[in-house]
Amino acid sequence: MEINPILQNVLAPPVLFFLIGAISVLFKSDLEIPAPLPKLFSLYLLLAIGFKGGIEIQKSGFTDQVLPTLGAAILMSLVIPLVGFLILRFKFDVFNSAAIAAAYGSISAVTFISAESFLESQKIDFDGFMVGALALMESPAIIVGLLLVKFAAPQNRPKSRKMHLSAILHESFLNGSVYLLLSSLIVGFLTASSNPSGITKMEPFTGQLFYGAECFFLLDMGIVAAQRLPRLKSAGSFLIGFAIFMPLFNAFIGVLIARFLSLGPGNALLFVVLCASASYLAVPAAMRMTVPEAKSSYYISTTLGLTFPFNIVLGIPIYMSLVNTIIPLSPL
Amino acid sequence: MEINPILQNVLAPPVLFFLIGAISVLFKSDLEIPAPLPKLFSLYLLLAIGFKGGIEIQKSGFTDQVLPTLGAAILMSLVIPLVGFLILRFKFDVFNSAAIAAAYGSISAVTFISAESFLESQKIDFDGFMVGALALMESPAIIVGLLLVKFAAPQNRPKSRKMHLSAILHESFLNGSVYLLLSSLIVGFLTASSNPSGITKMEPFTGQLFYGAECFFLLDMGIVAAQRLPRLKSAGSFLIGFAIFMPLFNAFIGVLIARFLSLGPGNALLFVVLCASASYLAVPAAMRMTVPEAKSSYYISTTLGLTFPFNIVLGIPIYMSLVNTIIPLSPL
Amino acid sequence: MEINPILQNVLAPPVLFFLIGAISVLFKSDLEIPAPLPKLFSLYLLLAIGFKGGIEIQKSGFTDQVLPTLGAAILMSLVIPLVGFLILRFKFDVFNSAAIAAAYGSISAVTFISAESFLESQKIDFDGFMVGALALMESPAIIVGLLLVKFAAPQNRPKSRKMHLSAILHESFLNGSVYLLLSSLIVGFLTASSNPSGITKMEPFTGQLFYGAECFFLLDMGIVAAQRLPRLKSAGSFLIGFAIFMPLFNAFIGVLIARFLSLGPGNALLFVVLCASASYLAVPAAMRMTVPEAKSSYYISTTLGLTFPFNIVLGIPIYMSLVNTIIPLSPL
Amino acid sequence: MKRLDLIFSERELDAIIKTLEKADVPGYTVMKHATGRGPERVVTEDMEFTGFGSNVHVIVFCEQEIIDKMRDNIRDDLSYYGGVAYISEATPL
Amino acid sequence: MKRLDLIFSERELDAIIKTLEKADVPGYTVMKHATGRGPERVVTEDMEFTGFGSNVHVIVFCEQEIIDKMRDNIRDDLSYYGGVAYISEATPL
Amino acid sequence: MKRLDLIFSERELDAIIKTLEKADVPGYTVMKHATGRGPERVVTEDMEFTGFGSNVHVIVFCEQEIIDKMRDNIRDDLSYYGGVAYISEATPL
Ligand SMILES: Nc1ncnc2c1ncn2[C@@H]1O[C@H](COP(=O)(O)O)[C@@H](O)[C@H]1O
Ligand SMILES: Nc1ncnc2c1ncn2[C@@H]1O[C@H](COP(=O)(O)O)[C@@H](O)[C@H]1O
Ligand SMILES: Nc1ncnc2c1ncn2[C@@H]1O[C@H](COP(=O)(O)O)[C@@H](O)[C@H]1O
Ligand code: NA
Ligand code: NA
Ligand code: NA
Repeated sequence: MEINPILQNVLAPPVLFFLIGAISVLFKSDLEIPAPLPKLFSLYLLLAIGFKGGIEIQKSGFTDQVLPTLGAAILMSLVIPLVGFLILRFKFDVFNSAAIAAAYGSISAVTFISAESFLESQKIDFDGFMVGALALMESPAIIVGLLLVKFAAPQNRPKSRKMHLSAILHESFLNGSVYLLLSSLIVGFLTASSNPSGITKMEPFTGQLFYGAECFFLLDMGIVAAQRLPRLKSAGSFLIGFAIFMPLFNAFIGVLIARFLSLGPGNALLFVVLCASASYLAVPAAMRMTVPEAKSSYYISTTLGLTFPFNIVLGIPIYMSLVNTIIPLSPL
Repeated sequence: MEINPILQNVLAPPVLFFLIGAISVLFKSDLEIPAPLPKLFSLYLLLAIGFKGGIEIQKSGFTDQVLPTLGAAILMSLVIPLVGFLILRFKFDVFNSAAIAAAYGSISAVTFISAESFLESQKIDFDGFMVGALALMESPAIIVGLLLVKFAAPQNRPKSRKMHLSAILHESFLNGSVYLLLSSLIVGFLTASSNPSGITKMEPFTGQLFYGAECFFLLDMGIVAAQRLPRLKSAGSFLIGFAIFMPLFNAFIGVLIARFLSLGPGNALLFVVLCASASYLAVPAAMRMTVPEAKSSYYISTTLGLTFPFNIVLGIPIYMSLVNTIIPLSPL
Repeated sequence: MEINPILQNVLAPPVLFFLIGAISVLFKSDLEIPAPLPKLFSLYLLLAIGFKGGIEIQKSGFTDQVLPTLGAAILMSLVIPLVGFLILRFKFDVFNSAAIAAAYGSISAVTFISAESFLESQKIDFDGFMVGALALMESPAIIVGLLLVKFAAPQNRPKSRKMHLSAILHESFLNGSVYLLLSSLIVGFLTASSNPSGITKMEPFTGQLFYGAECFFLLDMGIVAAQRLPRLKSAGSFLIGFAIFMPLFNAFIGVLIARFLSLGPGNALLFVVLCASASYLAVPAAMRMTVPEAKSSYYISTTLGLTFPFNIVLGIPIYMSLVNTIIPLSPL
Repeated sequence: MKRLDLIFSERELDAIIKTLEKADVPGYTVMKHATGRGPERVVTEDMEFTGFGSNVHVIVFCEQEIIDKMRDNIRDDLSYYGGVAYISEATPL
Repeated sequence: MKRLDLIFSERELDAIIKTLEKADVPGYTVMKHATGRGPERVVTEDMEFTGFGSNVHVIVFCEQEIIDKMRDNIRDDLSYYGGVAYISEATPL
Repeated sequence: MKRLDLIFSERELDAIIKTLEKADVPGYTVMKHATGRGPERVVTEDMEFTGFGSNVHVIVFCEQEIIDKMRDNIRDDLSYYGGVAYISEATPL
């Protein structure tokens, strides 16, 4: 147990498969996971995360810690896009700034489950209701991003596409991946309350298979991330810096809040990872629909090509040591 | 255990995922399970149903009840299309009437496994050989439908396409889904008789995974069914009525036969569900090949958009209470 | 245990599903496993074989038998293509001879796992390090094939495509399936050495699911093989004979080497099967890239349409009895 | 040279390919998973899992004479199951 | 007869089909999973799993008048999300 | 404007795209998973899982000069691995 935690994180199958995927691109192997197979694993992971989270929430009930944590999660997903927007406006127009900022306010479910796997390998406890925080942080960031466009954008956008509140809410909550996660959470909750035998029967699919499916998906994510990386060059060093600095900054704020909420180390890490991760599923899809003026290569390449690998490989153990350092400090 | 059985059926994961899929269409979410992923789950379910059924048949052997039940199943799949045809002829031409009637004479494997799941949650026993009934009811209905076209259709169909008996048999038994179900059943049977260790090794795939895969597939079925529903408008109220009335009618006949055969409540429910369900796999594929004159939206939209959801959500618990009411009555 | 071993091999689920697939083509069923689903199972099998092999190698360590066996495996994958090339040159040009010969020097992972399944059903032990032999035999045969083209081919190939050593090595080691197998082996090895809990968590995916996924994939392979068979006619009887004779010849050489190495019957069978099997994944892909002058229908149809089914259905039990006959003979 | 575009039900693919081969086309290309609407039917992707199949789009670059040879057979096939066929001009690169 | 080729983001498919239907096209064909590059954006297959979608290629065989009817609407749709539209000659087989 | 249709092995896609980019095409569209038969080979879907790949169909709308610029390079690529290239007329909508 004395190995360097970064090394230990890297030597877990999910991260190794991620690296294998990335290296295959580096070496120009023709390894490829053709569409729509990645979609299959992505749908599966969202369904399983939601379902298991719903069960956990039903089991643990709404303890003292649940509501403040969920509240803080929502708060962070509202504040991060605002901060990010202000930073990005130094270099980018309203459209691009809002789209990128929204991505960093939202979350990456796969980063979250990588953190869970890390905690399990370190034998550190965490609570199932953190999936609730995950689910609640997807939509607010989208809403903030779209409101920023609505109010800060020049007034000459094509009329036919004026952004109505209803459209904003639609994109935020009915986006395929948000919807699947939220509704699977509800299914898990309902199953746990009224049909416990259903849980046992789902377990091989949503439980036992999960780790392997995560590895397979991360193999693809490694390929995709490495393919994206070169495109970052066109984005310039400002954005590259942002893609590393912003997660670290968000993680730092996150760990302070976790301390304020007296979260245990497991929950604290998950909270920090939610703050630090950036969305490459729900937000890009929503932004492409509603803010076509933003360059998709900016918000996709940063989140997928840089922030995601950074978090998976280095970020999680760094955040863990941040948590271990700051949480036990004498009270503020 | 005192909850309303309809509610309890609805609160099981498969039905909940079905509803989630349907609601996503209602709310215009862009949740989508791209082709050919639904095909993967459909192939998997047929393979697993057949394999497990073959094992069960080998294990239970041909008891007294088996042959009469299988005979009654075949009989129903011959009679239902004839009755359906006579009813449908009031409104539709020979081609459409035959195609729709054949769909209702045949069965839906997913409705069947939903009924099995329902029985398991109610802790009611049933026998593995009922899968044999499932397998045997697919083809005869197709044969009857095609014979109806052959003999009742106006004599001016294009010559090159005259329907030969061989073509009819081909469509009935070598249709992809019929073939896979039947042959997996044989594989299961052979494995159980000569290679029992093979059963154990298949169990995680065909057994443990089954319930979760069923849920995933039903999520897609919910989407598809809800997308189909609006197209039913063009079909008119006669056909809409038929899509609800016919299953109920078939279920009623089915329960009488089940009583006559002295089936236990579990087997009785499965028998009734086979009678009441309608095919959206084998029959539409066969009809499109051989009866292009029939409007596919008629036979697909009714079975998939109305009869299937009706059976899954309301039908099964209704049929259960029908079984519970009628079977215990004093002898006929 | 007194049943004919060929029959017993045929009555195992993987072989039965293979036959079902083949029969579906014979009977012109429209059963079809659409792309990219076969790719999903093919990727999965390579990943799982590699991962489990890596674990086994780490566990068993490098015992006395390991290095000689691996060395003999590499030797065979270098020699077989040379022998094959000499035979094929009687009838074919350099390009076709080299491409076909390379395929027979390389291996078929699915044939290998079928042999493992056969051994398990016969309760015969074998060692995990044989997967190492599998992994090591893929690339050398490709290298030999390409070198044969480089040196034996007429000197008027288009200049722009001259074959450089770097291109040859690239195709041999970075070909998608070779790369995935090798890198999964490394992941398995690393996981076993530094993260044993990762093995337990992967087990449901790479272990329990394996047999069922193998069956599903073999169903597709049956379809593909049977579709290929008729195309062999154009290849002529020389090539058809080669596709049966070459595996038998290689198996015979293989069993002599296995005896020389004093391999136990399980390892011996696996070694023989590696020699006797021919590649339809890595080699065809590499040859198409680098030797477009060769007719792909030659090297694909023979390996996939004839050698593969022959090995799966008849070859494995034949090789087993060869092993049982020759290995126990008094020392050479 | 001409370019022939055929769009029709996947179910008819084997028949059409036979017709093409009989007319000795120099080659053809098939794109599956096409969906669409014609005068008679809507074909959607969700029917694929039912075994119902979707449409295929077949492209043939060939001389006018070859098209003339196979015109009747193709029309026949398309008249039964539906589908469209259009010809346009094309020049080899 | 004319052949109209439209290539644009999958996200706009419903809007374009509405436009086509309003102009009473006799039919249309949709091919999904197209990727490519335009003046503004690269669209690659790996974005599909993100829900981002790829391009669709829509083919319509119809009379010139129908094209005239829907020209403005299609241009509108394409100007917002990007995409291209070209017309060529086609003769029914 | 012209429309250029290229159909060739997926394996050559990167090379062809490089050629297109070098000639400064305004854009292009790629459709994968095409199968077919040419003078040399049959390409079927079942080869996809072997890593063998199938065909791609690339469409480029561009001016004649651009086509002239890249003609030789494309012919070169296609002559080695096979494939076809045809030009036809197209008018922007
Ligand atoms: N005018 C058209 N333009 C483009 N595609 C068409 C047209 N008409 C029919 N199609 C295609 O041909 C298929 C068969 O049409 P149908 O003849 O109605 O069965 C449709 O599903 C469309 O994909
Ligand atoms: N000149 C062109 N030729 C062929 N396809 C094009 C061309 N320009 C754009 N496209 C296609 O249209 C899509 C949208 O382009 P854009 O307008 O840049 O968003 C691209 O992804 C390409 O698939
Ligand atoms: N005359 C043709 N018309 C349409 N597609 C063709 C034609 N010739 C070849 N092709 C396509 O080009 C691919 C490569 O052909 P080949 O040059 O034989 O390797 C084939 O698989 C077909 O998809
Ligand atoms: Na975040
Ligand atoms: Na029925
Ligand atoms: Na070999």
